[in-house]
Amino acid sequence: MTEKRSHLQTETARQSLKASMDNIHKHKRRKLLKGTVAVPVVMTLYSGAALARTSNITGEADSIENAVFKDTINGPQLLCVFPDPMQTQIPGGPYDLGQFPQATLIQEPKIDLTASAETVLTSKMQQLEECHARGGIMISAVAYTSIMSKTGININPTW
Amino acid sequence: MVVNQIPFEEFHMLLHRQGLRVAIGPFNVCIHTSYKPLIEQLYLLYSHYRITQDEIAEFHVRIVTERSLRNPFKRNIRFLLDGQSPFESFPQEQALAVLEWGINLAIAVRVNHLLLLHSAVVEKNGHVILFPAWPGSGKTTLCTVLSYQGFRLFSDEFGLMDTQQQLFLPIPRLMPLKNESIAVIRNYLPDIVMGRPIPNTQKGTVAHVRPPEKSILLSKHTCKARWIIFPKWIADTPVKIEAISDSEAFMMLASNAFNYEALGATGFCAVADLIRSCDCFKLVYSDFDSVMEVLHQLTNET
Amino acid sequence: MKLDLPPHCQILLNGLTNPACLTRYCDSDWELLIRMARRVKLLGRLGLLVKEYGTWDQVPPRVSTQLTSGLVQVEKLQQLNRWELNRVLWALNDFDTSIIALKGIAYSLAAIPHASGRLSVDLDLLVHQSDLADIESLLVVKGWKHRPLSAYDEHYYRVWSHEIPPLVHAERETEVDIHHTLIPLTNRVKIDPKLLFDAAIPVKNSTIRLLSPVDMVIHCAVNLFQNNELANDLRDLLDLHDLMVFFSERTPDFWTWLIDRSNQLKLSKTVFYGLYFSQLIFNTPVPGKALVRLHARPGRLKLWIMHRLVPLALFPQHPDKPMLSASLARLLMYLRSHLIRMPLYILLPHLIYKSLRKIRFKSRKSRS
Amino acid sequence: MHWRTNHFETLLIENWDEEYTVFQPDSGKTHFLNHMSMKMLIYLDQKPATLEEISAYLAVQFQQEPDHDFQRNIEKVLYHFDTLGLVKKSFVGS
Repeated sequence: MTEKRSHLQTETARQSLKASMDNIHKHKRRKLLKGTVAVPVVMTLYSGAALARTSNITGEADSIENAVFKDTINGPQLLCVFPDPMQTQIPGGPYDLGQFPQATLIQEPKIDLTASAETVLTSKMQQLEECHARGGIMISAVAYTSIMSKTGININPTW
Repeated sequence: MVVNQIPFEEFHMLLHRQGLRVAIGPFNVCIHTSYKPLIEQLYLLYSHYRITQDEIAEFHVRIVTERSLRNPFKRNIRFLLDGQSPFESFPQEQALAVLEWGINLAIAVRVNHLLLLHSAVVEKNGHVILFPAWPGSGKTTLCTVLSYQGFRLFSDEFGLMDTQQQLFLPIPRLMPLKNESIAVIRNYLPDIVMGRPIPNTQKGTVAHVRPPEKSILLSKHTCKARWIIFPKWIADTPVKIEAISDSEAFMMLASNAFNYEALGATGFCAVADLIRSCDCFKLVYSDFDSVMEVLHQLTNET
Repeated sequence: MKLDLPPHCQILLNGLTNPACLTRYCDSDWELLIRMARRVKLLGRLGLLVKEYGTWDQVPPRVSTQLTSGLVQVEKLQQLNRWELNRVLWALNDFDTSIIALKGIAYSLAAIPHASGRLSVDLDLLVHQSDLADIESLLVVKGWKHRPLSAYDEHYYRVWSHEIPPLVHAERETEVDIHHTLIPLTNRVKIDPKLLFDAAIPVKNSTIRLLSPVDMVIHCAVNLFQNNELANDLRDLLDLHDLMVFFSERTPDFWTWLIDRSNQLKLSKTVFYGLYFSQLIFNTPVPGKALVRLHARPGRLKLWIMHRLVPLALFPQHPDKPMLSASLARLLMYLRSHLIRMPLYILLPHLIYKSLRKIRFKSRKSRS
Repeated sequence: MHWRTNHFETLLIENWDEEYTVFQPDSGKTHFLNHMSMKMLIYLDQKPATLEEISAYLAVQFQQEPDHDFQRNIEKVLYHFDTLGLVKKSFVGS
């Protein structure tokens, strides 16, 4: 990394942090669920060895940054979850994923982490489009831990 | 007495005969092995640990060599916990990785007198920051950098919390870097001591970083938590830190724990207390300099 | 005949039967005691004993943290067991049947002393064979699933076993083992479950039932000396001791009833072993004339052999220095348990299948 | 048919600005509830209620149309609560 770029990043960092800090004090209490007061939601937490299952109601992640990507040998792949086709959906979520939600990893286009941030973001958005085209949604990590073993794709414990 | 205060021959004898007992955070681990390449690696990487031959050890582990079932000319190694083998055998080059992995497993499945969060933990200005595990967080890499740049290492893996006193206990262990992060850290921190890279493990190539001596020396100094940060490494993105809601932080923290459910109401109340006493953030980053900047500002602000 | 135990076993036995002696334990005794108690699922029990005896504060800190961990684990597993039973009864609420709770959960419901320190992993239930299919399908509809089984295992359970393949609810982790009798069908010895249901006792404020005290004791002995392989089963012998001490103190004619029932069910030899080893190892106050009244007892040579082998199998091996004699005892007990469980024409293919599968599993693992 | 809570008094409830984390000692589970599902439990704890009663109450509280879809969502959550052991069916008064 060149010194100039490093300096620039630090500047950005400062501004970003300042913005974040202001944000924190203004919006300290945001919510886990956004725009879903119109339905009752219950999610059950599974942790430890049993790691996650249950909860069938979830919303699409609010941004691509919060979506779950699995690291594979072919680079990160978006976890694309399919809501239960038998359920009627409320536009904008939350979605009922039904009793046995299905999920898949989106493989194309490949995400090259050594490419520029913009390229990576573009590839991620393309994976998301592909997921939407197949009728799926991206979900946040919280929702993920809560449906995990029903999808048959598990996070490897990191040890 | 610390490992590097005894000669290699004595260290070798301890591991080979009665078992070497070392204090790793609040636990004593008794290690037996006669496998020379592992002994050499441990002499280097465990050099700052205190030897506790006369104390009770909570964990008794062994690395033994055996003939491979499929190839009788090849030797494998096996990890034993109290004489029991929790996993299959591995190629002998992986001995260190298997030993470290085995000790983590033993801690994760046996310890219930503390809340065990799955989190990297470092201390600054008398308070700890938790970096809970999170897919793609790169917590070990980040933790390695922080612990050699002015933060005190508690752990890259375990947030050990005494739920009654709401205190975190340091447990500085070797930090296993994976794949690309090995070269990244070599470049960023050229002076640190790292074990030989071990290729073809279940997690790809792994190399173990020796924890800073000072962190081990101070491993009896417990602290309260002040910040909980869910990190995520995304290539080439500018650093961004963002507050998250308490309910979200609660759910993410509790689901990133080894024994949250085993502790029942105690775990629930401990996590609630923790969320109430901490500021909770999401952090997106790509380079260490700017993360460091952000964290210094955060920890000095209040 | 006297009990002759190696020193490490004596450390465990003294710790479990005489908490007073723990105050004299040195660090290395404690360390060994903890490791062995954990091995035979008695760490929580040990923790409970130390608490009850009031010497918790005198225990070395590195020991009390481990005892606490053991107690937390036991408490969690018992809570999971209670909840699983609650949910099973909820799922079967509209179905008119009678269900008997067995083993760990039954000991808690019967308020047997020290039951709260018992490590119980699975939920064991006994149902009428005629209701089995309905119960199984009702549970499957409400979210319980069978673990994936090979065709052989499925066949083994369905045709020869005394229980159906285990069920686990999709959102929980406790295994539910549903039995329709107490002894595998391949066994020469049979039990008529109707006799057990007729004598069963209701539990206050619940639809669940318990075996009568003597049947509970007999089941415990049957499980240990007919169904299990005895290796590291010291906890189960301690269960038997606890049950007999508790019931004999509360029921004056307990021993007479126990012997009569054992004779009636044609299980007197199995019960003999239960009484004999519980008395030998834990000093259970079994009246001398009780043993004599059992219709079937092992011959002198057989008893001498069992006397040598059973304790070696029940107690854990020294974690650092396993003894060859104990390994041999375990192997013999393993073969014995299979020989009494099934005739040779089933047993031989069964053991061959199991060892082949083990080898295949190992080589598959080492390849991946 | 009426619904009522099951051991509501044993629950440990943390309120995070109208989102809730709830510990249920019977099951050992931790649940996340939003404002509306918590209101459901509180309402059912005061007295057993039918699906129609609870739907009508929630529709008013949250300014929703008490139409068929709304009621169906409430019903789904009631059945989900039932499997979790948070509520149970009650035949009082019916």
